[in-house]
Amino acid sequence: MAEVVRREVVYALTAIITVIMIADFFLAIPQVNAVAGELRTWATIISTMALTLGAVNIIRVHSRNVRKRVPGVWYHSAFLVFIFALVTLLGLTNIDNPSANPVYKWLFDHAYVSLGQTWYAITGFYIASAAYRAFRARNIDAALLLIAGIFVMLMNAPIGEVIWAQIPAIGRWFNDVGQVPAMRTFLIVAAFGLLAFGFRTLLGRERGFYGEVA
Amino acid sequence: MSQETIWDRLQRIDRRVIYWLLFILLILPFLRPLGLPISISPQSRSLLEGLRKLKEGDVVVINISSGVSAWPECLPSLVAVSKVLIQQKAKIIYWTSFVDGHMTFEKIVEKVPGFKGLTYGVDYVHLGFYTGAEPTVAQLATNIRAIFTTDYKGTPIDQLPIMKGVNSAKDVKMVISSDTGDYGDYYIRQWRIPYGVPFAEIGIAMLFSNYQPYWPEIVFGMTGGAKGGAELEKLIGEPGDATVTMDAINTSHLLVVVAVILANLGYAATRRRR
Amino acid sequence: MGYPTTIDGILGIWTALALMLFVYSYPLYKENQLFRFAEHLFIGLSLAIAAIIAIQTTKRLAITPLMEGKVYYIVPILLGFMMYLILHRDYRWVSRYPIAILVGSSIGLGMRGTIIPNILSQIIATITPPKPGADATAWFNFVYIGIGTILAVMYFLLTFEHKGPLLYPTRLGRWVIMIGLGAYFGNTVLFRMAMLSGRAQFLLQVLGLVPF
Amino acid sequence: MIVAGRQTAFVFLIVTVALFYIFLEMARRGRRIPIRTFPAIAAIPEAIGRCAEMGKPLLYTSGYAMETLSNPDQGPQTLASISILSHVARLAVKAGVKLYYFTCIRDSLPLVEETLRTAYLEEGKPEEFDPLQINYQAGQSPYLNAVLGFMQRERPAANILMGGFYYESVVMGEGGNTIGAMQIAGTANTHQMPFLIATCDYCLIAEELYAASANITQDPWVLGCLRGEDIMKIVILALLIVGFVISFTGTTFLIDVLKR
Repeated sequence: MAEVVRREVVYALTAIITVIMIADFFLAIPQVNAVAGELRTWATIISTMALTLGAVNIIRVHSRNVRKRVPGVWYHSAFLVFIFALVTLLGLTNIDNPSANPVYKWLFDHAYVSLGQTWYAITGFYIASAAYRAFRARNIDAALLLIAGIFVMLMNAPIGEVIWAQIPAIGRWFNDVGQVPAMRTFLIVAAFGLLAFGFRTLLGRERGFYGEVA
Repeated sequence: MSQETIWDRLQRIDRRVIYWLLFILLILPFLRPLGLPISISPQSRSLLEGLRKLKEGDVVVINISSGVSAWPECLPSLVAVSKVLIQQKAKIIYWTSFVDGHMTFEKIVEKVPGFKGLTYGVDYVHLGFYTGAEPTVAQLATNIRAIFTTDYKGTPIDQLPIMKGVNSAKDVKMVISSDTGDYGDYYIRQWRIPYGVPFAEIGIAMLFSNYQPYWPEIVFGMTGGAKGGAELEKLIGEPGDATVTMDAINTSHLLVVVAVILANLGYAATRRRR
Repeated sequence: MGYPTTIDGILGIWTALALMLFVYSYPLYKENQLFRFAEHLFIGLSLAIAAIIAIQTTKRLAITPLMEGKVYYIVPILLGFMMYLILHRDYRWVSRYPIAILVGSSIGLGMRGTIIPNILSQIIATITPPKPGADATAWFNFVYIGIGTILAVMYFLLTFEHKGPLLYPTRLGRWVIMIGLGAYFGNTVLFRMAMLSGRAQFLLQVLGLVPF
Repeated sequence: MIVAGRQTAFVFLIVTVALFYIFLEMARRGRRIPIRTFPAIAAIPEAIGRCAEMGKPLLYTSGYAMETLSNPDQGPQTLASISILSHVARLAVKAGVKLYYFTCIRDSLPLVEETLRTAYLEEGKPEEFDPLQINYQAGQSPYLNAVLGFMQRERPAANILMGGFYYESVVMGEGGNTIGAMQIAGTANTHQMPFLIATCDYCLIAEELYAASANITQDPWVLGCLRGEDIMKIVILALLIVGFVISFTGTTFLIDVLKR
């Protein structure tokens, strides 16, 4: 019995909710629309409450580093847990408007914004060095990719027009027309991938979500 | 050791040399701007035309699904679009799926002088944060009050005049989304298609390719990152941050293009020798 | 927003600059303790803002309505807490119920939503000819996109061997896909370099060489 | 009955799901569903041969993939990568090549260890499996550093980068290039495909990753769906070709049906 409750009932519940959502779209039945709407609100509540699940997991990993005094790592982890606790407490002083707290606001206006933008841009370095040391036209595929890429890059940079007057027109062709067949095909293929994945989930075959692997 | 050509030596330049070269090349244009003209793409032009069709009192939703970390790419488009919407006297509802979205909203209000003559809660409002991916976006289309019971400061939603009579996609004239990820797809699948709400994408440049197949039938207008922002700034005649960024793009792009060409000439030379 | 005048403002931008240099000390020099410090500070701050906003939103989204009469909201709230049992090996199965609601609604909305915009509309857009009186380039582009899409979709036939009649069309199809990925690559470089330009500008702004 | 403007979509959904079910049943009853050969998979023996010849290890990694199996877009890519890992591991053990697996996805570790242990068992060398061949690092940066460090120290002759990659693909692709390794990649993340194609010798793109993995696992569910998807792609090809040809005559009959 326990096994059924733990597996089969869950897959049945997933399938029923999936069918309700599909019926809500194709059939104009008010009761179905109401149930689907309520389920979507519940999904939002569950997702919102689960937001700190990631935080709990990461804090657990770093707390273990501190407990075990993992060399070279534990003091960074201790600092992370300390910052998390301090800033969360600062925010809780005024939950409706946390940035009313000057220290909280200062930390986010300066440390968080700078670190976020710095981190997000770090790939620019890697692209520049990879462009020089790794992007090779080793076959026709890579050659076509690099040629189209260079024209789009020179179209995006205002200096492209200075190098050769035709560059913006060619670069724009790649952007407006050249890439459409490929991107359109990726949309179609991804759509079928999603339908297949949904079909297998409907019949309880895709179990990656539930933490147990097929 | 076979006779080492110039190409082989060039191949072994240390990575850090390229990183330093890039960072220096990024700094120079800010000190001595080139001021080269920016070409306008048809996608940005169609976005502006769509915005100009809005009439006074039309309710427009701006979805902020890009973080503080993407400001150099996404903030200029958000600022330019907000300026045009204020000129059209539209009512603007901001909401965000990023935990730091309120900082983006406050930055937009700071950078758009037009907000000074308007009243928060009557002409524009920020309803705050939501999460939950496609189910939440779909529920917003049918019942906004199920997801937002207050604005981002905690004021109950029914005390906001702008929200009177506005509770679903049927009451919204247009959705404009600034994305770094998938939320634009959710608005296309749950707002644009079922309810026909005009949709525009003003996210990072990378997403320009993802949404190009939808243009113009499903996505009426698009801007691609900082370049799109600079185009909008030029179209509305108010140069801003993106215009400065685009001026600095030249040197970094030249470095990448020259690097690829140089490396491949070397590769072709060594391959012919082998 | 000009150059800050208050103490905390000046201290703020110099802290921001220091943290930026700590992070870029990794690619520009090598991995070091300052880089690790900045990395852990950023993770700590990110988790804190997520926790604060999560608590704030849960209060507004579920707790307040519950207090004001929506008693049945106790069910989704309980389901929300059940999610945390995924951390406990013995009670992990309990978290499958709230996950079922998330997965069921996401899959259902995805399956129903993807067909029109990602399949039907793409077909319609590909077979809609240019308006009468359109110039030659419009027709050339229409033919390129039409034939290109047909070849690229052919390339993604996965249970048919790409030989015989399929050999050349699928090879052309892969080339068409490579052109598309090339444009994608070009736009990605613009995205990353614009971000990095923003950082270079910030360095100059803090040093006072460029206005804020 | 069906809401206007969504009727053709409804027919599409029903036909697609029906095809999935038909081919699933056929696959379950043992009917073989062939998957086309992919140059990237066909090159794996060559890559392993190169490792054996040069006496160097093989590096296999499945990307950042949001550090969890439960992500609906990245989880399936990691699982597909691990299926391909079982094929690669078996060939590696047979050729006496040492395979090192790098990951930052904690909840995939049990499956990875089980996959490698089975591969060694089936090749009759269970004692050769060493759990240290699996290198787990929490976080994207530590994971990336571990892979780059391994590349510099051990200089593997071949790298296999299959799975849900994010920006680390550029750095790993470049790292592999500079040590002259043969590289085979595969991902369904569109944003990383250009970088893997430009830096690696072979690359599986989009659905090919799932098809290659299904060909190895012979999972009837995935094979059935792939066949159903292909039939629908043929239907779409027919619609595209017919629609394209009649578009020159100006009739919009097909467009109107698709819009119904």
